Amino acid sequence: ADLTISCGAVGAELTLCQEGVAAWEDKTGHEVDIVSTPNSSTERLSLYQQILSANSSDIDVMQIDVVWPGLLANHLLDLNEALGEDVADGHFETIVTNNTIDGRLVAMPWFTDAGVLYYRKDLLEKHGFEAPTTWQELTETAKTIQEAEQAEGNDRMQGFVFQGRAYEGLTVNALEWVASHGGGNIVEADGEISINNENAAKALDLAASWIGDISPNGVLNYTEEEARGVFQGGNAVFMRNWPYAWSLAQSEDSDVRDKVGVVQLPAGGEDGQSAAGLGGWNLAVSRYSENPELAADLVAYLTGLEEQKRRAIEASYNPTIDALYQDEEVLEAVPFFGTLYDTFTNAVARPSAPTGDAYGRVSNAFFSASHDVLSGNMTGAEAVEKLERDLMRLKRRNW
Amino acid sequence: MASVTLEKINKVFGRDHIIKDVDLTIGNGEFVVFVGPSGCGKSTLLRLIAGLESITDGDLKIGGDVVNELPPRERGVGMVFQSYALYPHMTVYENMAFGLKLAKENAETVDGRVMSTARILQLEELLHRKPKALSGGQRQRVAMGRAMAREPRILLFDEPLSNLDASLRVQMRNEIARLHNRLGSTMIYVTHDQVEAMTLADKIVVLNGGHIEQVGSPHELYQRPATRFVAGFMGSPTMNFMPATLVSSDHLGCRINAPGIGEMALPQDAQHLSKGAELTIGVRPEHLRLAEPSADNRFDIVNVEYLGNEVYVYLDPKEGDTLIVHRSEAPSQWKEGQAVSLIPDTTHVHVFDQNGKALPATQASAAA
Amino acid sequence: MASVTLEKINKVFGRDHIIKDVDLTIGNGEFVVFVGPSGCGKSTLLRLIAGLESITDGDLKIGGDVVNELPPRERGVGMVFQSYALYPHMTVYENMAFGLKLAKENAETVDGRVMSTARILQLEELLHRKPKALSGGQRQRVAMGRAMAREPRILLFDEPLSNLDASLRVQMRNEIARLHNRLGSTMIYVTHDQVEAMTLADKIVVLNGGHIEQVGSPHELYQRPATRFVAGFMGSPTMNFMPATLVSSDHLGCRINAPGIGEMALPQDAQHLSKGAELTIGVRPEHLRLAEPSADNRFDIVNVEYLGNEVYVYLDPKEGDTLIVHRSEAPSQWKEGQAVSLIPDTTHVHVFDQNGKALPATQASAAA
Amino acid sequence: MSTSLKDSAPQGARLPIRQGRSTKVRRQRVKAAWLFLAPMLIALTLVAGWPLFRTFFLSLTDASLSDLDAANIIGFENYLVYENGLWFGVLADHVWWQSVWNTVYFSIVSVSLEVIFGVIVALILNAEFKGRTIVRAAVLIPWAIPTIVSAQMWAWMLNDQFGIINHLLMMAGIIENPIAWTASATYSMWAVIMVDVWKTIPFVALLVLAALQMLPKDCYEAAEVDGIHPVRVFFKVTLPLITPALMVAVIFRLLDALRVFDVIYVLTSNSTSTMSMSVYARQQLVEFQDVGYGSAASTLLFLIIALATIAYLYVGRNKIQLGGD
Amino acid sequence: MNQRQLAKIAKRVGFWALIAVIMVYAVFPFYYAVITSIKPSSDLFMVELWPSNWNLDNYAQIFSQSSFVRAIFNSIIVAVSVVFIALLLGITASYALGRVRFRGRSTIMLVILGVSMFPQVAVLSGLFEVIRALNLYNNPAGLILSYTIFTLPFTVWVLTTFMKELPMELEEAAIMDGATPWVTITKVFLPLMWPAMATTGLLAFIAAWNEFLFALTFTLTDTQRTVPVAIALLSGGSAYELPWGPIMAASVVVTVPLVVLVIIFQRRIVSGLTAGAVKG
Ligand SMILES: Nc1ncnc2c1ncn2[C@@H]1O[C@H](COP(=O)(O)OP(=O)(O)OP(=O)(O)O)[C@@H](O)[C@H]1O
Ligand SMILES: Nc1ncnc2c1ncn2[C@@H]1O[C@H](COP(=O)(O)OP(=O)(O)OP(=O)(O)O)[C@@H](O)[C@H]1O
Ligand SMILES: [Mg+2]
Ligand SMILES: [Mg+2]
Repeated sequence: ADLTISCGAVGAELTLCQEGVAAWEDKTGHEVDIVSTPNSSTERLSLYQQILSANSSDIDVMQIDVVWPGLLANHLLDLNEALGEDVADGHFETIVTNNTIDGRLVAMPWFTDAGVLYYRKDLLEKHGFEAPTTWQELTETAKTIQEAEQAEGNDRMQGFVFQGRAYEGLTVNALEWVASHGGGNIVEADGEISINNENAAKALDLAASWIGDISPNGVLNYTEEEARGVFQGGNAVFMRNWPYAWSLAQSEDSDVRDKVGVVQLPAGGEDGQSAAGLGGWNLAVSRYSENPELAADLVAYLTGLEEQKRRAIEASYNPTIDALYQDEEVLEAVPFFGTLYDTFTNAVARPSAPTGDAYGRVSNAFFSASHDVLSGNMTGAEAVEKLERDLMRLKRRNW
Repeated sequence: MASVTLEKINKVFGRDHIIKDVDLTIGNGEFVVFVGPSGCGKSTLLRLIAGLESITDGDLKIGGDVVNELPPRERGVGMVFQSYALYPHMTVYENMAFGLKLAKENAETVDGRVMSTARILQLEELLHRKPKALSGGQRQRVAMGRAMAREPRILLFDEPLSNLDASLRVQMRNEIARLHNRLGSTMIYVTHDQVEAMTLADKIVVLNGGHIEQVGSPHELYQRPATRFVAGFMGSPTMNFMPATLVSSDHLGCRINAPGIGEMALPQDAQHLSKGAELTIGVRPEHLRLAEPSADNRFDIVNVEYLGNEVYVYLDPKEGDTLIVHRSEAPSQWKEGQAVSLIPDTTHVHVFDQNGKALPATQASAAA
Repeated sequence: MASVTLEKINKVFGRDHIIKDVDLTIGNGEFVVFVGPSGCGKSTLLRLIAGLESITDGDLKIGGDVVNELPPRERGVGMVFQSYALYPHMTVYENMAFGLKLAKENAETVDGRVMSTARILQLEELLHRKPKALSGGQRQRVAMGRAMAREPRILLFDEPLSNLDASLRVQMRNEIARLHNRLGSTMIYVTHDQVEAMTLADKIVVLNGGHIEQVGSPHELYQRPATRFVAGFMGSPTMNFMPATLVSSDHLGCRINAPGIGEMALPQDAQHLSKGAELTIGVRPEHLRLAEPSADNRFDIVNVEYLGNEVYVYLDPKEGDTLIVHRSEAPSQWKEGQAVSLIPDTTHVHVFDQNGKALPATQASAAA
Repeated sequence: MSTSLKDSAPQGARLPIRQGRSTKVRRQRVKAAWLFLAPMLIALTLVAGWPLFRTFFLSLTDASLSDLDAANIIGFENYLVYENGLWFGVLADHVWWQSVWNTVYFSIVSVSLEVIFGVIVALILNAEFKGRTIVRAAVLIPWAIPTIVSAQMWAWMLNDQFGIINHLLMMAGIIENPIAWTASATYSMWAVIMVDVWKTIPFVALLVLAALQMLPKDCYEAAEVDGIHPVRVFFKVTLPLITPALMVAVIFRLLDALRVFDVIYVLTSNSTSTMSMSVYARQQLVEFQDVGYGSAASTLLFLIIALATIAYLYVGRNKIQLGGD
Repeated sequence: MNQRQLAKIAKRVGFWALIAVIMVYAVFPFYYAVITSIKPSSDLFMVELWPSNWNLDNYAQIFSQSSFVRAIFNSIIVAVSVVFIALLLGITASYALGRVRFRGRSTIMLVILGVSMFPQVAVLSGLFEVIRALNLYNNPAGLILSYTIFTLPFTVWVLTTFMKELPMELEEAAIMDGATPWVTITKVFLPLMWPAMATTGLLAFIAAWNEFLFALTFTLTDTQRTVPVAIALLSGGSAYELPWGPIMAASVVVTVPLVVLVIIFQRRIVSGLTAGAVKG
């Protein structure tokens, strides 16, 4: 084959990718192999790195996470060079910035993701609440409903579930809390460490107060699926999760089918604003590809408007092109794309671009500190102070 | 009470019927020796008594209780294995001390017993060696020491002296006899050594192909073997057998014709046999006299074996293929190649019928 | 050529010096028997010859070539292990055929040899059994068969018959002798059985504590033991030793006084010893005559052992603690508790000096 | 008579002991031995030589996964360096020390438990009973399931909300409220240990079983006749005789335990309360891209294991002779 | 007598109870996996010991993927070859290490062990380079080669230990019969080492069968992958969704060959192989 692409490990995603690739093959007459990669993103990353650091051309086009461009930049082709300066025009600004390392566009945005808040419409209605707009409101609502439900004999009812395990997911969750409280972005775009502030501490303290109260202790080891498990089992009032949970919660055999609402994540206090963690995937071309032009062309095609529209309609993948959020066909298929448009465009990116190679450490330090606060080992203030020190140490060799 | 009773004991290995209807009573404190050809089931019988093999059929009683189901541990037996079965990781000392129940015996008793056993067996200098670094005979003595140190009420010995030199063997034999006197325990002993069997046993059991041929005192077995098998088995060199025919018989005895030797008048009762019946006569080497050859009694000496204190003279029988042996004090006048005549001592001739059963003495001569 | 020569062979295990300066020449086709007390190094010596142990010091030659460096495979040696060492996963047949197959003999030869060896050893019915299902004696025979089937030019036997019954032992002994005649191979044989040693050997080597005490023909060793050790070791029951003192000596012989027995005139040459020197006299049981007791020659009979064809009478010596044995044909007139006098046959009395060396006969009597 | 029949205790002048004199026979044997070893050594060198050397080497550089070629040799800075009034390097990282402690704790506890239960299971599998085949196969199942799957399975079963374990415990009335096994610092290490023990008992059991099966039968008969209680027989005969095999099982379990990764990673991810040295090394190598630093951590891990192994072999030198006999 | 019988019965009951406990402990998680694999995905979050609804959809799903079937095939090839190589090299090496005395033996034992002392992640990239250099990337042969890094030390050590236990006399008998070391190994030791061989073989097989990290890194395309990777690559409908049902179904499926293997090979783990070999 002329090219090898690694895209979408997961079922529907893989099918979509295959279709897209097939279309390109028809169009250009080239042949493309599709290899599947592990679902776990760390495993996928290390696999890529393994191959890339061997300067191997085994994979030409790879699907990379929004936090990876910084890490992989050295091995990736500058797409601006290959496809022209304007290739990323029309894509979400945040993502394009995220993917631009040292002035090189190393990956094309493909689809995006952002944290949203799921709630139980039925329960909120029953107990006379509206969907919360601040975390404080969420806390109270959750507590009231949880207690009331438990009193009614629904022992297992929990107020709020999220991703509390010490892993990348917690970085996103905690960043959402901090950012929504105006606590900054951990490390700002210019490389400045900003985490040691009151708001950040407050946000973490608030989250810590949930544990054992409105959230089960086990949430400290939850990832997306455990949280969804609880929520979809009808045992939680609120859940922070990615949009993927929507279609599953709405599936035919779901316990909470048609009882679920989705809103943007709450804001931190009256003067805070909602902040959704940015997720999503991009397509990049390996520098060691034997057919870089061809590969770039494939990337351009797959991330193009046509293809993104198809994906949005067929499988509700969030496009990264502004225009598609006004597209009638798209909105018809996925109504909440319209309502949550702001959420997607304003999603906060994790500080992977400024920290580059060190992002892993930064994220690790951050989720560890957050986890410490959640498990009650530290107060928010202590944690952010220590975190700042740790980050300074990490910054020793400059990001 | 440590009497041992075997009642119609049978043992089958797969398709091989190894022990066949063995009935035997061994009194408390008796010293019984099992003898028999290689593979006749001696070890198997010991292992059945020890409880190491399950009894296929029949009852085994120890002190009156049926113990078929009792594990070896609870039978109160000690055993010297034919294959030694030493604990490879323990020193000689530990091997011997292991069986002494530490809970009951205090350390001093254990030490005392082990040391005295070691002294008896001349193992004192080897106490700290592992079996691997011992010679065959030394291992065998350790195996013996292990069983002896425990002083159980029943002791089973499976060819315990086979790898020892003659003089050590004599000493060990005496030690075993002394131990038997001191402990008064029941002992069952397997050996291939005639001397051991004859000197140690209160009672000898001759086994053949899994069944008992004869039980009796050493004297009895040697003097009055009940079957040709026993006659041939006891005594070394072995008894000479020659074919013969019955000439006549009455209540006082019989006349028998052994081809090549001549007619003999014997005190055996052969009245139930018809004239001309085919018999076998048996004469021990020491009951054969050699003389100058005659025309109809002439045998060739094919081999003369010198044993230091005695000489075996082998003669070529004219019928059959087993050599005839004559035994006499050394030095001997006979040389290989010479011809001689054979003169049996008729008071010591055994007669066997075609089934190998010995003909009994007549009433008259028995009374004499 | 398969002569074997040992030149100052030494073997040290760790700190134990097991074989000490052994010098020995074994001619091609000779049958040599090693005897000696348990643990004296017989097996070790065989293993050195086989190449299973490395020689610490000295040279081993086979057919004139030094083979210290040769692996066992290339020495052309077969060995019957004291511990059998059968291949447990192979049947009796396979055990015996293994070496032949390795020697690339064709299938027919293999089969023929195995079958004929099995016949000789009476193993035919067991050919398809595994060693686990064999009796001790049967295993031993398989071990023998394995070495014999290969018909090597040197055959080493380590107590190959110890677990066989008397009559089988006699047969096997004869078979070994026959094999020796047929193959003409050199055979080295370890045994504890006096009869085997005496009957099979061209030459007997008496080992003691790792060194050679004496080498000679069976007759020589029995009649003219060079040391007290050899005298005591050869012959069963063993020679009687009694203390004595030298009374006088000249070139024709000497006079010796044995307390409790009296003065004796002996043909030994004791001229190099001073009067009053302490000696030991040795008399074999068959060279002792018993008579009515006298005042200064009176011994108590403490035990009479009946062995079928002969009787051992044990006497309490007044000095020393080893019983004196008298041996005679059965039946015996002597009873336990009787007192007797001891009359040695002075033509068969051995005299040893304090170092245990036998005094030689005087020139005069030697010439006689 | 008896005086002359003493065992031939060597007396007299001792020969100068020339042990290990290299005869040709021995040399040939040794040559054969090396010939037999060669394929294995070649295979191992081929496979392991370069990777191990490379790890050593990289630990002395500042290599980063994103650009290995740009590595500079920086000496022992990855291990320990004093800079700007602060200590840097693996040895100055409290997380590293935490992971060392976690690993050691984990290894000692889980290997001990595995050995005890493994031996018990092996003894049972060694007994003759109907259906032994099935039980043998069943017992091996935990080892047979890929770790990545079984660890996830346990994560699932240990889940506080919909895990079967809490469900059963609550049904049995042992606990009131569901326990967050893998989340709480108190339980998570024990959860990890439990899963690891569950998974590796078969390994120990199988090895011990093989050892049990190769024991000489006859000395058991001797023990039985000697009237020795089975428990005593086990401790005095069986245990000493299977010790070599057991020691090997323990060594390899120890090596694996000290390098434990999957179980901890899947069950509790990067949580520092259970982080092991391998997880730490992997985090540095893969997640943090710092190949130099990660290699340093790996090398330290290697050194710690090597020390532990040597100490272990030293302590047990009477039981397991390194090739001695 | 009565008391004795009672004690006997109690012993038997205790014994079987112990077996039951062990069985439950060992098999329960597997049982749970089976349950999970036949549950419809909606019931996944329901805690139950017995599935209220069940179907075989998950099995149908995994078997419909040709890549999964292919992966099983690859795994078999890889594991069998690994076991074969490990045992072959292991048995020869263990003869040298276990039965011949020479200098440097303990050093070699330690060096062999040393190979197993590095964390897998650390050797991963070095090994990756070796594999690429040998041109074995994305090729089961590369896996076979790389698996020797953990199977060989283990096999060599275990076999050496067991080799040492065999009676010296047997080897000597073989030597006297004129056997070369190779013949001694194959004809005399091998048959007696079956329990050890079966055990190490099984353990090596399972280790190779279940290995994940190398398999993931050294293969790329579906046609070359092994089972654990295939399972890990099984995926749900979207990024965060774990396809529990299919994963469990696949795990059950891949465990079955191992169980069969155990049932076959455990026959080889029999006692008393050396009985009757030597006296003393
Ligand atoms: N590996 C060893 N280490 C130390 N000493 C040993 C070793 N092997 C044998 N010995 C000792 O060497 C001496 C000679 O042993 P060997 O086996 O040659 O005796 P043997 O004459 O065959 O005795 P037996 O008639 O009892 O078989 C014995 O005292 C024995 O204890
Ligand atoms: N496990 C077994 N399976 C089948 N046959 C067996 C088994 N064990 C022993 N035998 C056979 O049983 C018979 C008796 O064996 P046993 O060991 O009792 O003989 P033995 O009288 O002690 O002989 P030996 O004097 O040679 O030791 C032998 O023929 C032997 O081959
Ligand atoms: Mg026997
Ligand atoms: Mg010996």
